[in-house]
Amino acid sequence: MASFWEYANPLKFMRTTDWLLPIVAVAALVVTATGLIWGFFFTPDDFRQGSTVKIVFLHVPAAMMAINAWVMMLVASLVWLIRRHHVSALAAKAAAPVGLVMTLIGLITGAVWGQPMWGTWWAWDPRLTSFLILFLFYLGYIALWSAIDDPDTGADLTAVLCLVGSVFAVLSRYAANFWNQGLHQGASLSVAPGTRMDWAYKAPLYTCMVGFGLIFLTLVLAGTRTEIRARRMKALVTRERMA
Amino acid sequence: MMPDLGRYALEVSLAYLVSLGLIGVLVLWYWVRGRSVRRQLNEIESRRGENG
Amino acid sequence: MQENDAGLCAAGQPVALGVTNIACARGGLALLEGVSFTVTPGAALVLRGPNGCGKTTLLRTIAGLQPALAGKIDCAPDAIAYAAHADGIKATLTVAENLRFWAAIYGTIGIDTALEQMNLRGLAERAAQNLSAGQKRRLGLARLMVTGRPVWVLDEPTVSLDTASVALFVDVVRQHLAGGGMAVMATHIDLGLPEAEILDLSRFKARLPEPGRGSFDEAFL
Amino acid sequence: MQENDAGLCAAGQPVALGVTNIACARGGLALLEGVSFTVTPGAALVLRGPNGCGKTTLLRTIAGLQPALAGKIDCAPDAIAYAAHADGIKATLTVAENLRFWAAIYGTIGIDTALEQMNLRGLAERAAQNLSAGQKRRLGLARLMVTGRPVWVLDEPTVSLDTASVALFVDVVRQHLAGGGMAVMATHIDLGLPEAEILDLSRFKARLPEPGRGSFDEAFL
Amino acid sequence: MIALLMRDLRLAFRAGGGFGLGLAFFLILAVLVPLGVGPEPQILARIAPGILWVGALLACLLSLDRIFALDFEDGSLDLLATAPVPLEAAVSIKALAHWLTTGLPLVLISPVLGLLLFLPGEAYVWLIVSLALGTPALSVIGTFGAALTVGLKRGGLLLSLLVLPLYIPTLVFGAEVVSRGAMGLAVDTPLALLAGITAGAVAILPFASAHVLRINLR
Amino acid sequence: MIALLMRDLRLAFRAGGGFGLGLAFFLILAVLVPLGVGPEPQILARIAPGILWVGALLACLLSLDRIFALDFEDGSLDLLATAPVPLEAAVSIKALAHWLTTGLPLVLISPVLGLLLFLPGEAYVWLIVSLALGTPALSVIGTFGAALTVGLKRGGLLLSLLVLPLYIPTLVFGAEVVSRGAMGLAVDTPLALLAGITAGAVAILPFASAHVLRINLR
Ligand code: HEM
Ligand SMILES: Nc1ncnc2c1ncn2[C@@H]1O[C@H](COP(=O)(O)OP(=O)(O)OP(=O)(O)O)[C@@H](O)[C@H]1O
Ligand SMILES: Nc1ncnc2c1ncn2[C@@H]1O[C@H](COP(=O)(O)OP(=O)(O)OP(=O)(O)O)[C@@H](O)[C@H]1O
Ligand SMILES: [Mg+2]
Ligand SMILES: [Mg+2]
Repeated sequence: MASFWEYANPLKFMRTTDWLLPIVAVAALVVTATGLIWGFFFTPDDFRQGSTVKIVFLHVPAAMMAINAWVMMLVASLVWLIRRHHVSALAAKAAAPVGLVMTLIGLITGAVWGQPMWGTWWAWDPRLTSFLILFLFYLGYIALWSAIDDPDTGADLTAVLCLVGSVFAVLSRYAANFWNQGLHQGASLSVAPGTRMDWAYKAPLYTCMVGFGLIFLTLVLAGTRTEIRARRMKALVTRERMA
Repeated sequence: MMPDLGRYALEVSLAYLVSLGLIGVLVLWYWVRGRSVRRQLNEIESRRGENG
Repeated sequence: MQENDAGLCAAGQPVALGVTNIACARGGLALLEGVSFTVTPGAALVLRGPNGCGKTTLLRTIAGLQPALAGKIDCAPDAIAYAAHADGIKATLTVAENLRFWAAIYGTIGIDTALEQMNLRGLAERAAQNLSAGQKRRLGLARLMVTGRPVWVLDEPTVSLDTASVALFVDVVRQHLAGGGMAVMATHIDLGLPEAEILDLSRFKARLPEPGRGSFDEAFL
Repeated sequence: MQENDAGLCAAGQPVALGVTNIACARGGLALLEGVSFTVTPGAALVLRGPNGCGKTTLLRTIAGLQPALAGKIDCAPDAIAYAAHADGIKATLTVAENLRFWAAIYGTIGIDTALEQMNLRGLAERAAQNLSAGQKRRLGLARLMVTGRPVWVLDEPTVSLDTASVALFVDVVRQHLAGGGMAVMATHIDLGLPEAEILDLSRFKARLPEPGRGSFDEAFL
Repeated sequence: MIALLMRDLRLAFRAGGGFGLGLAFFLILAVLVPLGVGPEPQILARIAPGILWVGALLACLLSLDRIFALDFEDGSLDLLATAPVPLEAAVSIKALAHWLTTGLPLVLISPVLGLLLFLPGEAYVWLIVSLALGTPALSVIGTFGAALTVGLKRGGLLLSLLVLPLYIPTLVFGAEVVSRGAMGLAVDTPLALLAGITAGAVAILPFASAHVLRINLR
Repeated sequence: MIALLMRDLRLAFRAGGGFGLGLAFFLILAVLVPLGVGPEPQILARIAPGILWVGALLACLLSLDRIFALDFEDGSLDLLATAPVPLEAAVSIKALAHWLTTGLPLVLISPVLGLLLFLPGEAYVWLIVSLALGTPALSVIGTFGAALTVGLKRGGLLLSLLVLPLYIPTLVFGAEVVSRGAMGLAVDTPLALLAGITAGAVAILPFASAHVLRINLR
């Protein structure tokens, strides 16, 4: 069994993703479509929330992926800082915009959901607040990447920012908790097994979560491939100039 | 076919439209950028091929 | 504070500066490769080469500000005093304050010799922002003398200096060499320092590296 | 937009630059006085003088950036193209973009000759921040060629240039002169432009003004 | 002239040029205030018009030093002053470029931030209108301040100090428009005054700016 | 080391060095907010702790780009990096100098501004204590941000974008201490957390700052 680190070689990564990417992409499309169609068309309205419950199929997977994307970036940054595998730095770079959009979807669907449920578009609830802060972290991370010319310098700096930022993001979460317990649903409606949510909702919700995960994977793989190509292009242009 | 969304029709459809729209834009952006980078790279590589 | 090392080094047994087979890059582009030279105490080396050939890059590498792509540099990093295109002068401080700051950082004491020798005595209490281009440069060079370090690494030290000031500078370098110091200088003009060895960098222009020769972007080719 | 004036001026009848009995000051301190000279179309003047004697100040006065204490300057202000110690280059724009901007401002069109003649063609698409010191300077000089103005007022134009680039620059100046242009340059090095007249500014050092001779602080004396 | 505008816009859009960062600052301020003040909607709604205007003003303020300082440092300003462009026009163009890269985006994003601060529904249109009318004045006044401080090393904070008092009338009328709008009152008087300030500033200040700029270059 | 501290302080005190301008900004903000929000004392008293903390934070923020940018531009930073001072120590000293010239004056002037905003009497002592405990963290975190953006042309606003999210926990706990103090509640938990953040930041961040600074100089 080849070492996992082999995929840190751009060539090997490209070769593997050559066949892997289409499969993942199709899977993402199929699973997400199934989940969303199932959720939107074939679930009953909730007795309290009415049809708004259908928003859960977008909101929860997006919110989860937003957090998971940051965790993935954190891991990739650590790998870059410790083992200096270029692919992991580029993967972190490719993941950031996806995380940003997922955060945005979480925020927007939450806001749209909040209007009928809580009577307000927004509340400074701890979970919502920390989500907004996460959004700012994504913005800063992307802005830093785009402000730096040299790719290795950019990778180093953003990796450190990601590390330090993670610590402060967690701190912010605790800080926001300080005010009140908030309006937001706690784990009571949790999708973890053994809780109240009906399987009629859980099944499509799980499907959507898998689907969003696959979308994330697809985009990260595709983005990383693009970044590798861009990096290679830069190297070639530089080389041409030398000749 | 369209399910009856009751009085929250606007909210629910808005949520779905905006989210799918955002994902669509993201995918499109990755796609377009990927394509243009790939094209540029191919150009350079073929140029390099000609030169030897 | 580490002034002792630097002090010792300057007073006692400065090691020679040896550069072996070094390659250096800027912006991901290898500029020079295979550069080797040794500078022994009392000797000076002048680097020459057309604009953009990589003199600044090489000097920064030697000063330890950027990593070399390949090769090795034999010199305690705290033996080197570096002077760049930019002078590191604070516009709102006076000439004397500027110098005194660097003297304190390097743990040396007197700034008088430096002021004297670079002909800055009359300007000592002038704020640096009110100096002319050449006077600023003289201040930048005076800084070297308060570092107390044996190896001077200088990037175009004589820019904007008039003939008299260039002569002044050459005297200072001679004196530094006579005290067992060393100097590596990049310059385009003739300094009037015939004893210095000259190294033309255009010979070392980096070629396209064969695969496997570790440039930054190696992994992507 | 006034491009027409400049255009006319460059193409048609450039007046000579006449400086009569000028005195100039910096920081409230008179530096030079009684400076007079005339530069006729086709002629160049090289200003010399030790560091801090006031070359930069004089050139800024001629370019109209600061008022003269006394004396007068005969030259349409829109006949002059000025190049200072600083180059006015935007680090994030490419070489071509930088030049094209100045060409548009001066209402001229082609940047190609300028690129060609200052040997910048290969660097045209490079961001200016990635140029070496000498390459930046070449770009700064290329800017002069897109101004289309007859009188070039240059402050140490050859700083950081290598010998080849200095020769390139001298060629460009010669060509400008041959086309009826004029040039006033401050420099410390020998340009290899023997036909240029040389004016040593150290002769014109300002004495302490007698009362009544209008320096800034006159009112307080 | 158009070349100058295009250059400034291009510089702003290039990496590190700072476009969108004024926006980000505005956004962040709208997040910070509730974090500091606490989450109660009725309080936030009450202070929202004022805070949004103060935020827009600060976001403008922070980007002022870009207007001339960079050009001064690299010598472009000297060269521009000797170029065949009237300095008054160059100054106006720079103010315009500043507004396009800072003021305009603020106007466009302000409704979203109104949401975060629970701005009452009736006030949104007045928020947009007042910002659209007022931010040009902020840019022009700020350009004047930037011209005043251009020679000074890192005059950034001094600049803030000089400019903030000049911003006060704009702020007061602007915030007044929005809070009256929020309460459903008539807004025409403050709106007219706001428009007057902007028109006056745009008509007169470029001359003053060009004048102090010439003095600073000398 | 002491030489570096003295130099930074001296630079700050010299003309144009920016000492006192952070202070002035803080003052002006405290004036602007009532102008924007309106003069009702009970509202102002309610939002005073938050606004004062946000103001202190912004005043700190605005002076951050001085920490390294000037030294970078004139080449001093290169020279310092090759000097016999560990970069970690140099970074800490710079953070200290920043605090002495910005944070400390803010702490001292804050009671006056509390007055302007009708801060309740019981809260003054907590305002001072929380600012004294919290502003060092602001300086250290800000130094990290400044080190991250040092190579970038006018990274000022990018710096704000990067640093503000990092400031949030400090802000929340700091403002919480003051508003609890104002309401006469126990403040020990947020105070302890604030102290913890400061201690952690001071202990760890200088290493991160020195690391990114080295990368930026390379
Ligand atoms: C802008 C507003 C909102 C934001 C930013 C937001 C954010 C989040 C986040 C971050 C999660 C956590 C996902 C995870 O733990 O993996 C979540 C979960 C959830 N949200 Fe929201 N939310 C918002 C509004 C709402 C509203 C209005 C509702 C419904 C009334 C809602 C219902 C839920 C539910 C049911 C979950 C799953 C909870 C669980 O099982 O842990 N959210 N949301
Ligand atoms: N980011 C970059 N990408 C590509 N090339 C770069 C980059 N930065 C610098 N260069 C090039 O690398 C070389 C840098 O050379 P360096 O500054 O070391 O030259 P130098 O020998 O000091 O020249 P000068 O005599 O003009 O000072 C130049 O040719 C420059 O154009
Ligand atoms: N504010 C000031 N107060 C007093 N003297 C000043 C002030 N500003 C500049 N000076 C002096 O005025 C002179 C300025 O000269 P200028 O810059 O014109 O010299 P220069 O001939 O261009 O010199 P270089 O060859 O070094 O560029 C210098 O001697 C400088 O010390
Ligand atoms: Mg160089
Ligand atoms: Mg000069």
